[in-house]
Amino acid sequence: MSISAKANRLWAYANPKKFLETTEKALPFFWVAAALCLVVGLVWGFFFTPDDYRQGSTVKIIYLHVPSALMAINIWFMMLVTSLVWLVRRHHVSALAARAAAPVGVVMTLIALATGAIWGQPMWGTWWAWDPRLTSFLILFLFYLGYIALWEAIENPDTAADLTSVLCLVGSVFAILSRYAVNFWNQGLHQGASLSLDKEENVADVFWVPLLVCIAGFVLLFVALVLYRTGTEIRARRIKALQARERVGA
Amino acid sequence: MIALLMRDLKLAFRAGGGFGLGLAFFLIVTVLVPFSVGPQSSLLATISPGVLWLGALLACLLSLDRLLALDWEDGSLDLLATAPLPLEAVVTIKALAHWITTGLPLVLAAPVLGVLLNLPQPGFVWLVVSLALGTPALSVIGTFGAALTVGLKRGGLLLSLLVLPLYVPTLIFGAEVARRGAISMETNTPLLMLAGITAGAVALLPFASAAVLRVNLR
Amino acid sequence: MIALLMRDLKLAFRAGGGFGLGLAFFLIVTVLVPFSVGPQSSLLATISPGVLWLGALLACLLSLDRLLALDWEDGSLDLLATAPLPLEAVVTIKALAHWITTGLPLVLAAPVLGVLLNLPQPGFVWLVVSLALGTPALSVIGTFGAALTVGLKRGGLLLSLLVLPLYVPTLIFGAEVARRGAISMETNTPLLMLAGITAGAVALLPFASAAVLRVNLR
Amino acid sequence: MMPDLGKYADAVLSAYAASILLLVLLVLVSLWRGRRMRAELTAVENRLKRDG
Amino acid sequence: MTLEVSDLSITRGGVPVLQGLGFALRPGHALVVRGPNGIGKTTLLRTLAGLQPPLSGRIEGADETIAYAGHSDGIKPTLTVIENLTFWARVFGARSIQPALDAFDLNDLAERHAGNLSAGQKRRLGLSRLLVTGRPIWMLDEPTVSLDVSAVAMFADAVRAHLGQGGSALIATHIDLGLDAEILDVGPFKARPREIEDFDGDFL
Amino acid sequence: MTLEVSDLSITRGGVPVLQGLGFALRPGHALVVRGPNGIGKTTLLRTLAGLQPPLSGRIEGADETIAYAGHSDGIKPTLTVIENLTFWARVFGARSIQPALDAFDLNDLAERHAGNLSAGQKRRLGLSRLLVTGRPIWMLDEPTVSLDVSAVAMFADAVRAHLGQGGSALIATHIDLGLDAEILDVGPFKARPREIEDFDGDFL
Ligand code: HEM
Ligand SMILES: Nc1ncnc2c1ncn2[C@@H]1O[C@H](COP(=O)(O)OP(=O)(O)OP(=O)(O)O)[C@@H](O)[C@H]1O
Ligand SMILES: Nc1ncnc2c1ncn2[C@@H]1O[C@H](COP(=O)(O)OP(=O)(O)OP(=O)(O)O)[C@@H](O)[C@H]1O
Ligand SMILES: [Mg+2]
Ligand SMILES: [Mg+2]
Repeated sequence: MSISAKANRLWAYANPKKFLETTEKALPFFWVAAALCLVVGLVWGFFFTPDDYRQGSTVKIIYLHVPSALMAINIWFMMLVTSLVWLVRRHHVSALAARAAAPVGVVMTLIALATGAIWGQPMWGTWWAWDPRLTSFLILFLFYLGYIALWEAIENPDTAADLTSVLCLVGSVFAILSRYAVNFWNQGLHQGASLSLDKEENVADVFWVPLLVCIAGFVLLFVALVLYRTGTEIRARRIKALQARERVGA
Repeated sequence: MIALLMRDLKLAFRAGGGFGLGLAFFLIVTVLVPFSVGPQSSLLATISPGVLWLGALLACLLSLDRLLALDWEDGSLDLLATAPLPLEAVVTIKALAHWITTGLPLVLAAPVLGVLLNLPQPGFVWLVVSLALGTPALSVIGTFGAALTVGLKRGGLLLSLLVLPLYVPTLIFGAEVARRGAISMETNTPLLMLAGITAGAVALLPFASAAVLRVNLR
Repeated sequence: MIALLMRDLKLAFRAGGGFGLGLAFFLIVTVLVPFSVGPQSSLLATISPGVLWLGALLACLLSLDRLLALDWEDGSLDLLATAPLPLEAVVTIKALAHWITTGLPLVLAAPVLGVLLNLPQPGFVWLVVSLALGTPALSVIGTFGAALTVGLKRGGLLLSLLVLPLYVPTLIFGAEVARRGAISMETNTPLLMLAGITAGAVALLPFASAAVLRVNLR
Repeated sequence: MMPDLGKYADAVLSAYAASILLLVLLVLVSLWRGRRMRAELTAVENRLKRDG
Repeated sequence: MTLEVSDLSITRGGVPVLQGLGFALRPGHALVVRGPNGIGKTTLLRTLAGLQPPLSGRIEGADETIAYAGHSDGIKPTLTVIENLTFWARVFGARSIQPALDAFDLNDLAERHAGNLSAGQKRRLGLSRLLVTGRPIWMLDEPTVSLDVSAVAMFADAVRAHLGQGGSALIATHIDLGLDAEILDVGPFKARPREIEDFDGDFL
Repeated sequence: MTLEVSDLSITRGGVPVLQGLGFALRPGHALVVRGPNGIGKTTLLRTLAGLQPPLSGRIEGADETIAYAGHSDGIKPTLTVIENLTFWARVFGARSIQPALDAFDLNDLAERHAGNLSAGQKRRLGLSRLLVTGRPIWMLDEPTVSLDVSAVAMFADAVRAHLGQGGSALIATHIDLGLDAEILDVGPFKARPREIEDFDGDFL
């Protein structure tokens, strides 16, 4: 099969009905896989890994902190892509998927921020420091909030999809700019030399493998949530359309 | 296009002065700062470049919601959209009018307020330079935000929520220039970045604003 | 009267949330402060009580212009003035609704934002207490300002200009309580003054607001 | 078989508690809203089909 | 409740617009105010409703008896039709909004957000508010703007019903409502400017 | 410049309101759009003026030829009547505003701030803007709201003069303008909802 034909088959899922039917079948698998990975990864990390010689038991926070931080960024990426798809090809499912993903992104950002803050208290002696990475996460959080608020504020769904998509695009550019600005502004504490976990080869396998499982768990959970929530958004959208029609018919 | 600019300026002067009021807000925020953080002059000198930048930004922000909303409410925007002016030109001119009535007065007033906040001597030039370079970006970005929220009933606060994160890079580099200038440090890098942001925003954002406005007029 | 309160609260929730957005503005101002004055945590700790008070005040201020203007524009205010409710009750309820949707959330959110600005440990309680005592005054004074400017086309900035000087005493005593609290000093005197201002404002200003509103409706 | 978390027990436990709480809340809210929309959609569809 | 007006002079923006106006509006009667654009009909109605003080003259029987409906309807776009009406009903202490919904055929629109109504639908909602005020004197400024023929008929029916219950109505309009009402042409009462020399205490 | 519309379907708030609409508006002709409140007249006019895209169908001859006047007049209250008109004249490249002032008898009001005009005076100002656009097709949404009898006659004269110069006009209104125009009743074009089962990509 040629690539374009494959792509065309993919677009077929942009039909809401087809999307609902397919996800209905796929969802149980994702739920189970996500739960499995999360439970295995977290239990393994929490109960069966040694303490770090420098950070003591706080190192266990990494199993929540890193996956959620990764997801927080990547969910915004996914929203950027689906927003572009909506703007170019005008598939409703794509716009609705972006809408469905945003709250998941907020929660991930919150988890990263909360676990980071809790981790910061013993390690740096403060809940919060204006470190570049922390700061750029806070800004990301604001972008998420603005994006969701805009969706909620606009009544006409197509208008809302258009406007939020443009916001997502422009926002992405400015988010990257902020990242550089913040780096320039303050060099920061996060992962100073003492935390050699930064480099992959320095991470002991005992930490690394359960971390990978946790990351997989978070990814799977995200996929399950987004598919499910997109279905919900599709239904909500259709309810709105039907109700509008009902009224005009009246 | 010139007709539109002149009209907007005239309206700003008539309506109790878009001119005077942005300025007044800037003044008042600056004056309130000593009341809230206390009057020690060394502390004020340290924070003054930052506070002045923040004040200017908030003054800009506060005048954004009347940028397009008035024209929307009385139907002028509908009529402008059907007139022989491209919407890109309309939003650019609106941003320009906003800068002339808000940004420019702020730039000119900043040195005076610097005195009130004990801004160190070498900081004055840099404060003015950074504001002059940065405020056009604030106006253009603000116009984008105003275009996004124009259809909404009193989008005022939503507008702030959307625009403020977009202001972050401009603020960081702008305040950094002023701060470094005040303690006689090198300012080239942030100045260049600031100029880059402004140039980019002015060149590209009007297209986004026009697109968004078109959607909102539907 | 309860009908009016419920309607105003409902409207605040519907219109993209008067609730969330005042809060969001507070959050954003707080976040922008380090960007403008720099990230040193000792500096931030010194200015944080004042900055938080100022941020709360500005968040209140920003939501004032929709307090009466919307009702004015769509004619509701004319109709309310001819309804069997005294205008004094109308403005009091408007102020109350404003406090519930803006002041109260600010009080609750302040401690969280205190963390961001390195507020010293003992300061948290005093910050919350001073805000809880002071924000009702801000709402009542703001309602007076809104009543003064309600007829004007986009009186937004003029409103700020009129209201900010009126906010000065509240700000001074409120920030003083928070500042002294943060460095574990005695706070009785400013606290009493703050309480006095709030009590006086709540008791007397509604009459002024109603009188002014009546003139504006003519 | 609780592992010994040493002096950091508070930090680690609260991090786990907060995160898991947030995740569970997210899932529950999603499911709850999903159910509601599903029910509402069938209701609206049935109503429309009945009324023609 | 009779509304009695005698020797009324009114100003708008500091300029006298009408003077020497007098009339009585008795229960069961409607009075249609006519006059060219800009003569001062809106100003007259606002004065009678108590929204602005008259320059001179007497107005009697206007206390808490008037339901005023001006150019704008006081409708909140984010509330539904029912919520809008219920609010006014509670302010005026009315029991039920059903008669108002029925009179202006709003039942089908009841759950709609008012912001999504067409111009005429909004106007119908604005007029239905009159029914929940329970006030005897209706004071209407160009009530039929944007209404189609059948809606104008609904409105006329509502006014007739109101008159039948002993109410009265003062209506400023340029078009014919098909009501059986006296006409008050305010054209002849146009204020004559005072002598220029007469530069007295109140700058009029 | 003939405006040709064929098989047009339009939506409002994501709901189809009219479908299968077709007509031609030739130079020198006026077309009066009629239909009950809420049928979609305003939506139709906005679509033709290019303010919103149609759902389907063709619109020809609408590029930069239409002068649109909606429910609101786009008047700035703090500018004078002349300043308001001059602004639009410059935007549309017209030479003089005097004909527009004359046609709607605005000379006496020329120096007044538009915010101080009465409802009907404001409307006259809004309509006079049409004359400075120099566009051949006028698209008017309830133009005579708040106008008194003589102002309605002024308006009718202005339209007739415009038609006489080879212009054309599409007017949505509920009242009789005394114009010699064809009537386009949009009632029969009310959109029929699609099949419920037809749950396709665009949620309509
Ligand atoms: C609110 C505070 C914090 C935020 C928002 C935050 C954010 C982040 C982000 C965005 C990553 C990036 C993940 C990646 O790129 O791989 C990360 C990784 C990490 N963080 Fe934090 N962090 C915070 C606090 C902390 C604290 C206090 C510590 C420990 C002292 C810490 C330790 C780490 C470690 C060890 C990694 C993994 C590095 C890697 O494998 O790349 N973080 N954090
Ligand atoms: N603020 C103001 N300052 C000065 N003159 C004003 C002001 N507002 C209105 N006017 C003038 O007062 C007069 C009366 O206005 P009013 O609105 O009462 O007229 P109206 O009879 O209701 O007219 P219409 O039929 O057009 O609605 C008009 O000539 C108007 O131009
Ligand atoms: N935002 C919206 N969402 C849903 N429906 C809407 C929206 N705006 C308008 N409508 C509906 O669309 C329909 C068409 O409205 P439109 O304003 O075009 O009617 P109209 O023919 O101009 O009526 P009128 O004579 O009352 O002015 C109406 O039934 C209206 O209720
Ligand atoms: Mg009038
Ligand atoms: Mg209409």
